[in-house]
Amino acid sequence: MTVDSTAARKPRRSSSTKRTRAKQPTADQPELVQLLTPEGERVEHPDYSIDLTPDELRGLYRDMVLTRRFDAEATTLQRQGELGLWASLLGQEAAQIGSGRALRDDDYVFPTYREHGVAWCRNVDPTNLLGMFRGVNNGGWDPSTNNFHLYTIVIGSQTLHATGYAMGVAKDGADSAVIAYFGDGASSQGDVAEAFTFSAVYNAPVVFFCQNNQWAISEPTERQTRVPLYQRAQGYGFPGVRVDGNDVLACLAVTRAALERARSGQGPMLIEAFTYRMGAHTTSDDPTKYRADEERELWEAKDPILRLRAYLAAENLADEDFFTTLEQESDALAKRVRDAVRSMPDPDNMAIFEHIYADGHALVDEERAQFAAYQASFAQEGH
Amino acid sequence: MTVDSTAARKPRRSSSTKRTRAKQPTADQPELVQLLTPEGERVEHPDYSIDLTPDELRGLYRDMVLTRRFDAEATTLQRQGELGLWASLLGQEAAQIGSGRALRDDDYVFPTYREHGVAWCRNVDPTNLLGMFRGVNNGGWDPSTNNFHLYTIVIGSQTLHATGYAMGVAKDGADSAVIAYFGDGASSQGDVAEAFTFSAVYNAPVVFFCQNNQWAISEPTERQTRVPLYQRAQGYGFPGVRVDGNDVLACLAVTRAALERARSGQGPMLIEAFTYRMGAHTTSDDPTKYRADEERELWEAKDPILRLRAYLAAENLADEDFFTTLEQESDALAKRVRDAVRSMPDPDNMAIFEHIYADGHALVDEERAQFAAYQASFAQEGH
Amino acid sequence: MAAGTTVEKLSIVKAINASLRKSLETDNKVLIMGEDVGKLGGVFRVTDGLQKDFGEERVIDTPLAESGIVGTAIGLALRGYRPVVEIQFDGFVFPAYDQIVTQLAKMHARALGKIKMPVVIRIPYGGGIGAVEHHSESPEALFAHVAGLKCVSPSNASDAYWMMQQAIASDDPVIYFEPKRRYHDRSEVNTTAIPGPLHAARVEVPGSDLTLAAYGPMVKVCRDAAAAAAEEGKSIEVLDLRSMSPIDFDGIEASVRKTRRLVVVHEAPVFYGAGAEVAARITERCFYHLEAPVLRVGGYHAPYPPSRLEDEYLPGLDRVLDAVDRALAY
Amino acid sequence: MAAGTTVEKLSIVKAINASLRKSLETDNKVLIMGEDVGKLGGVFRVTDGLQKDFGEERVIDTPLAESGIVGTAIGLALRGYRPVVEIQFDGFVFPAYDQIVTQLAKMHARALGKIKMPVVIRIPYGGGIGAVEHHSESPEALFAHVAGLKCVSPSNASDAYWMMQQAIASDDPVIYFEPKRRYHDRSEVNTTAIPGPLHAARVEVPGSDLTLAAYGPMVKVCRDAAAAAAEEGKSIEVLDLRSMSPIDFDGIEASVRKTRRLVVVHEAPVFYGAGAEVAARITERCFYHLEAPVLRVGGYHAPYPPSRLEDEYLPGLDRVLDAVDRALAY
Ligand SMILES: Cc1ncc(C[n+]2csc(CCOP(=O)(O)OP(=O)(O)O)c2C)c(N)n1
Ligand SMILES: Cc1ncc(C[n+]2csc(CCOP(=O)(O)OP(=O)(O)O)c2C)c(N)n1
Ligand SMILES: [Mg+2]
Ligand SMILES: [Mg+2]
Repeated sequence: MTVDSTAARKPRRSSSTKRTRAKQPTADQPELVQLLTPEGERVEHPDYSIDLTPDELRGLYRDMVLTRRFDAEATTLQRQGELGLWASLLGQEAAQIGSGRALRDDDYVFPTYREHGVAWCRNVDPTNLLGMFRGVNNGGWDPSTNNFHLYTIVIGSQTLHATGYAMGVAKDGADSAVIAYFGDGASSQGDVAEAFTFSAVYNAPVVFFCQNNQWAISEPTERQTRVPLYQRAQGYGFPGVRVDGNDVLACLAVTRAALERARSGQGPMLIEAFTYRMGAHTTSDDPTKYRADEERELWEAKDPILRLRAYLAAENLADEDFFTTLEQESDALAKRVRDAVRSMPDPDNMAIFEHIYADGHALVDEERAQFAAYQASFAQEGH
Repeated sequence: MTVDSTAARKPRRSSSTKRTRAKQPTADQPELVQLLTPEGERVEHPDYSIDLTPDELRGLYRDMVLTRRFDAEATTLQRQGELGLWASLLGQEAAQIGSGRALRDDDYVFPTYREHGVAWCRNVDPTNLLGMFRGVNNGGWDPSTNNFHLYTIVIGSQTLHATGYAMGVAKDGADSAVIAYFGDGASSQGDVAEAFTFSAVYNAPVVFFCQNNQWAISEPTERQTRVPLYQRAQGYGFPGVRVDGNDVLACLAVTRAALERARSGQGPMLIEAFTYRMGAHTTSDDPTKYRADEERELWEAKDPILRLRAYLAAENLADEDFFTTLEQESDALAKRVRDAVRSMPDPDNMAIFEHIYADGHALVDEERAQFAAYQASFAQEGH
Repeated sequence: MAAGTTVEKLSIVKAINASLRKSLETDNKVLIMGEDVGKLGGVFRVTDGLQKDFGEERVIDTPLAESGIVGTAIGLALRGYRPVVEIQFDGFVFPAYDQIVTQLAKMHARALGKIKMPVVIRIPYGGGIGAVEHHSESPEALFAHVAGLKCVSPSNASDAYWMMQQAIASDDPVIYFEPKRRYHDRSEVNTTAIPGPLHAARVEVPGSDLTLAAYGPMVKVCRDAAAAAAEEGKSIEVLDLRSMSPIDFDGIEASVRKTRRLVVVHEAPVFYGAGAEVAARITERCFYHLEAPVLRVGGYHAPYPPSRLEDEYLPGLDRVLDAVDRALAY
Repeated sequence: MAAGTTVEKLSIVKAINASLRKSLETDNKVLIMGEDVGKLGGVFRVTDGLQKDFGEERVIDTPLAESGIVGTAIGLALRGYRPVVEIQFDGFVFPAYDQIVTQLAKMHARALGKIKMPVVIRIPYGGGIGAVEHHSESPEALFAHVAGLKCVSPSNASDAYWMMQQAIASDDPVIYFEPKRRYHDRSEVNTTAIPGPLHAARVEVPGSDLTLAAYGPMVKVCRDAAAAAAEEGKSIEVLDLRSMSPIDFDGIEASVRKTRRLVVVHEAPVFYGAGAEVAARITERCFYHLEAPVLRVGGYHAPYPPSRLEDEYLPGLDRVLDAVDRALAY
């Protein structure tokens, strides 16, 4: 990698000509913060700017590529029967890597079940994410290791946990921030509204990051709202912004600003990352039942990885070497994940009775003992 | 009553001078729709106007006075031990009578536990309201008789019932509207947010009428929101407006407009009636624990009844006769309520087992029979 | 077979679908509501094709909010509709729990009978499908404890069809628990028969030495257990309870007076589960007839485990036979 | 009495208040949260004076949203706090039910033990105070059925004090049911004693002919029943169960092996209630010792009735004695 940082900054266009092109808010397509067009051109935004080194830019690219590769491998592993289910993030890499890379180590993340890219940014070992999808645990990692909470499946619940955690951060006088991920579908849950209320009333340092991927399983976003989701925040007394969720630079810039805002005591903010679920809801889903292929094709033209690649290429920010190395790294990651999953042991039967209570429970002890005796009786019969 | 309708209209001031005075929105006191000042002067509002006959004006006055009298009588009955509890509407007469008188017969009302004034407008016999407070039933009236649903105690729940009912109205192609009452405290409940979402998505003909009486038991509205509540609606895609909740004319005009909007297929609207709970939360409450007397005094100057009385007097819209007759009517109402409550029979013990299921339930039958036998055994012992 | 009868071999999914379709056809007040029930036909395809044929006004994709779904269904019922609500999975009914317990269940009583609440809540429930957390639970006791609700669960396609017809016809709220791991089990459905009462237990397998009582997904396990026991010369009666509220105690009592031994089987945790209620009441009714205590086989007092452990967690053939042996050993 | 012991006669309200105060003093991670817990001190004054002394950061008036209260308490626990949450009345816990059942109860297991959830949920529960709907219910079975939660209920001031200390010290979520109609009953509290285990039953009144098992508000009724029975020469043992999850089955078994008869009493509906669980398990454990079936006295399968009927609905002295007589008649 030889491109120096001066080179990286040079090709950035002056904002005036591009800005018009980048955002033309209309009634159903309101203002979208964008810093990199689908064609890979850098544009400026009056409120959000970003200044990245080539290393950082390549880093973002690498994150997205590796995340996508990991995700694809997980999908494959599901097809091969190694996982029971997989929820792919395909298409949402920019939203997740952009927001994930905006975080500081001491910030805390509350994900849904689809935040594999954010997990990546938090240095959570990707194989950790697979345990629940393989059916060997219901999450299982220690959230405090990487300040990355367990995946939450009950839609919207985690937004309240994030708010409470952020209330605690404020109580501690710490300057960390908290980020809560949720989907367009989740925006309808009462819990999310209550999280908005609590965070506003207590001025909690939490950023609500809504990935509007246009679908909640088979339901388009119009089943959840009749106005753009980012506008929801206003009525609770904090700002909301819509960002191009397929533009990793914009996602990074906007999330950074929101986190900084939270840290400096200005309270919550809502970010709607306008993106697209390129794949099925999960491997159990069949999107042909409810959406047209053309829609997917439209969004393919906005692919988050392609546009950054186009930019890197156009600005000579990455050479062939970089891409080749990354390809190899991807393969290695995929292999590592594959091997790790395949060798992931089934939990011991007795695990049923573990970790139900921290301080024990008489009935659990009784049932554990009965179960052990019952199992032993088979072993004896087997003799 | 001899004042004719021409006379009634004559004294109305031209809007220009008064308007400035009527509303001076500030940061913490945003625009408030007002048509009658605390001093009883008629003012105009650019968006909401109203044109009432003297009869109608006197009618509103009469409604408020009788409601307040009924309410006071109920409080007395509670003190005398005839009721277990009473939730007084003192101070909220204008919000309730104004909105209640905006309704058509075919509209449907979903109240909280405090909507005695709305019940009055719906011709619900006041004594019906007292059953649950006396402890002889949990509501008990037939909502369909007056299109007035049972009082709902679980905060916020009824907003979803109202929304569902309104979805049904729309499905039927009827042009009725539905109104859901709730409090400032209730605005924090997830159910209310979900009602906003459902009503917006299905464009249901429902008006959300929030009586912001400044308090949810001991908690001031700042514990629920950091921006004015009427603004909540915007983020769900429908309009919100704040009205002077102690101005019966403004409440009537705004609610009428909102209902008309709903009827004509334009969907939901939120009205925040800015008012004050002059009394305790309920007879079990002791507001001296948490709020200063001065606050009450400030609001006494904005009394909804006094201001309409001042207007009627200033404009010669009601004579002594009217007030004397009304006083007698009030006394008669109080007496009727008192007598009715005192003679309200306790329910039969067997009522425990009635109306649990419409189609019966074997266990209820069994327990009913056991209970009857058990009771009979005492009767026999008594021999 | 009488003339005009229609017998078809259907899966439980198809039977419920046919039953919903029939109700949509015959009563224009019937509505289907839930997440993804429209174009997708629900994640299990129970409502497949219904929106296409009956339109978006009758088969309604809702916002993702269970309290909202049940709360608006209550409002629609007040307006004269008969909503059939789908909760996508057992573990996602809890956001709606408040509306179900404090409103739906109590509205009829609150109005002294002047309101009726003909709302059906369909919940695909139970485990055995290798799913992730919240997708395999059996929460029926949490509803059966609550007065004002009725809880039923079919174990076969015929019951799936007819019990849905009866649930929709009922003026009371009915929680209709669908044994999701049996969804594709096929059996005969006579759509012109006259069904028995909704809340009556049925003798699934007659026997004389011991009664196995179960409902929903566990009926098949008990049938298999009875067959296995028969090979060892034990005559096991299998009762399909069909209804968890009310419970047909008369039916159970009749069986137990004959067999003198009872084992209750369900997937839900044993602790505070339906088995406790059956055991307590039948022991009271049959104190002098029981030769052994009523035994219970069910889930442990543990969260439903990750799927690789579910076979150990779920009451299977062996655990049922073990309990049978223990009961017979008294 | 040993030197340094502090014995005071306190009402249950004051005992809980003192216990909360002690915890706020000794552990700065302890927080009090709920509706009106601040200046008002809660509608029952249980938190009276605490906000004044510990500030708004430790004693927190929350928005009116129970799911939000429990959900944010979970987040605060994740941050290292130990929230003690007040639900204003039994009937208002249901909006929080999802957070309690799917999140609070399961978080420890989901994290394979790496997360602890030291959250106490205080619920004033039960009837007998002449209140309106939703203010008199006994929903404990709906929590006890759920693994991951512990459920306790004190019947006197000493237990109120110490069980709260232990609940706050516990790293598991504890639902702490406060017998609201006994709030003003006074009894001795030794705030320097070393308490027994949180989940052990206690022999309240020793006896030999029959065991009455109860918890919370019903302990007093059972004590009165034992006294009345004593006058007729019957020796009744009263067990205060104190904990509904876990249940001290060993303690009950020990009593029943001695008395051979058991009646379980609670306000909650009998159907699918705690009495069912106790009856089923004790019958299994003591099958050859029981001279009568375990009888249950409790609420009917009906919504809690309007207050003018509650004396008939609630298990009172007469109904308990009737059950005692029926059990002794076997
Ligand atoms: C409370 C609850 N209800 C239903 C579900 C089933 N479910 C899982 S994902 C999903 C759609 C979520 O959509 P969205 O919030 O947009 O997130 P996305 O899957 O698109 O990332 C549904 C309905 C659930 N997990 N939790
Ligand atoms: C779900 C629920 N939680 C708590 C309560 C107890 N409670 C009754 S009224 C009330 C305050 C309501 O305030 P608001 O909505 O402003 O209405 P207001 O009483 O002022 O008319 C509370 C907390 C309840 N009834 N329901
Ligand atoms: Mg989505
Ligand atoms: Mg209020």
